[in-house]
Amino acid sequence: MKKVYPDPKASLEGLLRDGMTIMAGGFGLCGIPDELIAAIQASGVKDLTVVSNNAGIDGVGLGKLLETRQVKKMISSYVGENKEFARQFLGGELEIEFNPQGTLAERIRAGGAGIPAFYTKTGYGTQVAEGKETKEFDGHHYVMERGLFADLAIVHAWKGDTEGNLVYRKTARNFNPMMATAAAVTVAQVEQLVQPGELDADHIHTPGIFIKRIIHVPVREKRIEQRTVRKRGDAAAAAGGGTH
Amino acid sequence: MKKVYPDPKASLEGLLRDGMTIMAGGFGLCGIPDELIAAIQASGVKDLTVVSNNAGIDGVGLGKLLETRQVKKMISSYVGENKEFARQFLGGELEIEFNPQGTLAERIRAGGAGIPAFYTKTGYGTQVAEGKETKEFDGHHYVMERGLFADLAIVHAWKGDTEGNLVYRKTARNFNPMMATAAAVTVAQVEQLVQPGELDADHIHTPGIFIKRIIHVPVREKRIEQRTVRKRGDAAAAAGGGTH
Amino acid sequence: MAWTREQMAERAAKELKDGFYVNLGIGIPTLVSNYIPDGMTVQLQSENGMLGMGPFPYEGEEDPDLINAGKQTITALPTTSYFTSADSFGMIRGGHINLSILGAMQVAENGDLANWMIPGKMVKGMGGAMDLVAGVKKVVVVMEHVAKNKDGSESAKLLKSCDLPLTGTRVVDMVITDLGVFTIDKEGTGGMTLVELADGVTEDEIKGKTEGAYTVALR
Amino acid sequence: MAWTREQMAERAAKELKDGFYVNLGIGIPTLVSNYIPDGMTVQLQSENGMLGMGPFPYEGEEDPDLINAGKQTITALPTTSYFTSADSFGMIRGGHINLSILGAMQVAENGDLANWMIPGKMVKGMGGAMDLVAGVKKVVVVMEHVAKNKDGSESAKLLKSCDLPLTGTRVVDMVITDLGVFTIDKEGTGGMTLVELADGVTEDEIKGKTEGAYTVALR
Repeated sequence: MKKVYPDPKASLEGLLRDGMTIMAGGFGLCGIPDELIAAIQASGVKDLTVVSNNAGIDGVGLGKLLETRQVKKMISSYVGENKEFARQFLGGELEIEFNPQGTLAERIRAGGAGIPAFYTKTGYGTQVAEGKETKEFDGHHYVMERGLFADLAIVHAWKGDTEGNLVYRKTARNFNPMMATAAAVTVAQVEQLVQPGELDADHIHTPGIFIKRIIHVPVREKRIEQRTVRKRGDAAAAAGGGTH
Repeated sequence: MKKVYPDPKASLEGLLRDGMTIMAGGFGLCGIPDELIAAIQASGVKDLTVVSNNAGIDGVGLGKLLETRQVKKMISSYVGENKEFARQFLGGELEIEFNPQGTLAERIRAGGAGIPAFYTKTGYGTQVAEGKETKEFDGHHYVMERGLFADLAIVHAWKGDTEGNLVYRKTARNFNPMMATAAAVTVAQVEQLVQPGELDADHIHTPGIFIKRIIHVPVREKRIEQRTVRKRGDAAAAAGGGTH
Repeated sequence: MAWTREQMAERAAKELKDGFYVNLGIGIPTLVSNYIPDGMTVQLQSENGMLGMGPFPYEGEEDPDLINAGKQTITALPTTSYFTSADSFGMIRGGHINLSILGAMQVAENGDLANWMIPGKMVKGMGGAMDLVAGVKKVVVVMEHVAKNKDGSESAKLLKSCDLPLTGTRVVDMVITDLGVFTIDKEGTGGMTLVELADGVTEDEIKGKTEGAYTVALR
Repeated sequence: MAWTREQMAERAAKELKDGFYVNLGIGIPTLVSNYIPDGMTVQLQSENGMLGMGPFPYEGEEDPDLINAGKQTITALPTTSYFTSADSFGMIRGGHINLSILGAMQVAENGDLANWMIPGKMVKGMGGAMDLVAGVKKVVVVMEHVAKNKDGSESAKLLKSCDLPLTGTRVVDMVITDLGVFTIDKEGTGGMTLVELADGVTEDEIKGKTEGAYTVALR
């Protein structure tokens, strides 16, 4: 079983069809499988439902698929950074299902772990709970959320071996490991492709069982969405927060 | 906030009371917090409900607490290796709630992750589902299982830093990481206690937020339950399987 | 006279305790990290998968793989750990984070919170806000006491009930505005209580700018 | 004449395919790993948190931190990864394991399986068996065709319906006994089919030792 493919296009061969559901890892532009997204764009496949925390920025990440109008529906938690997205959404060309970020992450994990539904406090009593079953446990109210499972997941990792074992780097991990488990086929792009045995078995984030195809992507400049810095000599400098 | 305590007894000070629920990590004798169990035994606390995949063997691991009859009830998936357990159980002195191993693991994870209940196919149509709600999703039947949360969790890790970040070794990981998240207070015993920064941040299995107290336990001979070996020169040798 | 953004952040910092794990929202809440008292250890969680957030990087040392939930470049600390988004929200929903400090559009006297959408405007999404307010043990809102409308008029933000879509029901424990501090008995029947006035602010000024009912128990 | 334990394991090994991820139960199923064809890559999962199980260690090289689900000392391979019990059963329940081979006390013609308890005897627990049969894509049972009772009589194990407490309902795809091989249409209405006879075994012998209904379609 050879899992290694020569390039993004080859790694998606036979996997794409109109109307399918695709999960794409990443948070903002951090840890996104940009080369695989580009190959999906080039394929021309359309009417996609895309599950991803964000929708990229104009021309970068999932912004690419929005430009070419290949996306019919997004399932996301925050899509604030994309003008083309706003234009299509306000024009009624694009459907969006907002999920609270933790609910989205858990729905994906559940889908990959054979759990069809779970209960969460998140969103109880809000628009998010409309039309969903609710249930009381020990005096508290919860919303039932369903597991998510896709036809295809595309993920980005720092290192991978030819068996498909993956290791992610810093906050580029984010949604990638859950998505890798929650699709009929998962394709991974890795910055460093190594041989089995080169990764420490105690520190593999995604076991190879979840990865059907893997490609090595050349190192390129990674995009930064919000470049925040401090000057040398600054004593106090706030650590940034956020809820996107 | 000092998390490091000098010894097992000190690390449990003020945490033990009769009738409480304790989660204890480990699979068989692999990765069990044996020193913390010994300290619980010495404390004399009784009527415990203990959540643990197994019940140790006679005089080792949870077998210690069974010898002294400190356990009222076990929540486990397999308890086959303990004569004292069998004696007390058959004599009606000990209550046992059997959970399928995956259901047990997921109930603990759910408890730690704020999920009061989830659905699983496991056990549908069997004794395990009796008295539990069931539900159909997409034509398949599932059983609703509840999250588990304990008063105290005791875990064993390979390395830990003074912030409480933990790294486990090989199959000694097992139930320890979920249990660390699923109790009001978690106490960890580690074979190597290091300073913050000595563990690779990408490879911490349990973030320090989950660990309230930590102790360094001296290296000692770890017990092996089933010593299986092959002779040098053996060409074929079966890898063992099992469903315990 | 009223508190500045910095003073509101400084006031919010008084809710920190040694050993706390804290999640800070965008805006004024972010500034709170500047007011952590010396000798107090507080670990900042970033819901995109990091515990132990450090300050912004020095110029030229930005790492695209190391960002916070506001997508800003940040740094790590010796205590830092990284994890998945699922584990991150397990931590949040499971009640392991001691304190969440975040902004709001509206807060109701029963603790209801609205801070994610305005009907008719482009909706960007709730991000992790709904999970944070549902899961974190103590939720502190930091916001201006009133909203300034385009026509120059002012609208109350501390209301009897929110008219904007909710982020969570009965989730807010404390509201810190530029005019003062309120506590909310979100799980009981104690309602909202004015407990502090900002420098030079009178009870009357607050009364005129607050729609929600509250009792006064200055301390 | 009938198949030996080794022949049953060898027959079960024919269900392996290149690239499969497989979970093997205790007993005869464990022996299947001796019959993986050369050039075929099969990764063995151990539900206590390991993928890529190697053979038993050489004497003196046992590692107490490295055991399989039968609590036996084993070794790792270059492809090995370790994970938590929750992740391990996520893998199992989520349908990512291609094949589970395990033993049984009884199998019914509709695919029901009983292999974890006998009322009145000491119950040790189901371990991971219920999760495996519920979650793994293909479930193959390897067992003796009949049970030998203490009084020397024999009891059928392939039944109309199991009388022992179930491990799972409609979960078994194939049964390999010392006498032959049956397939079961567990999700449809096709019932049980006898598809192979062990060396020297006749249809009549199987007929006499099988209580469950089956059609014959030898191949």
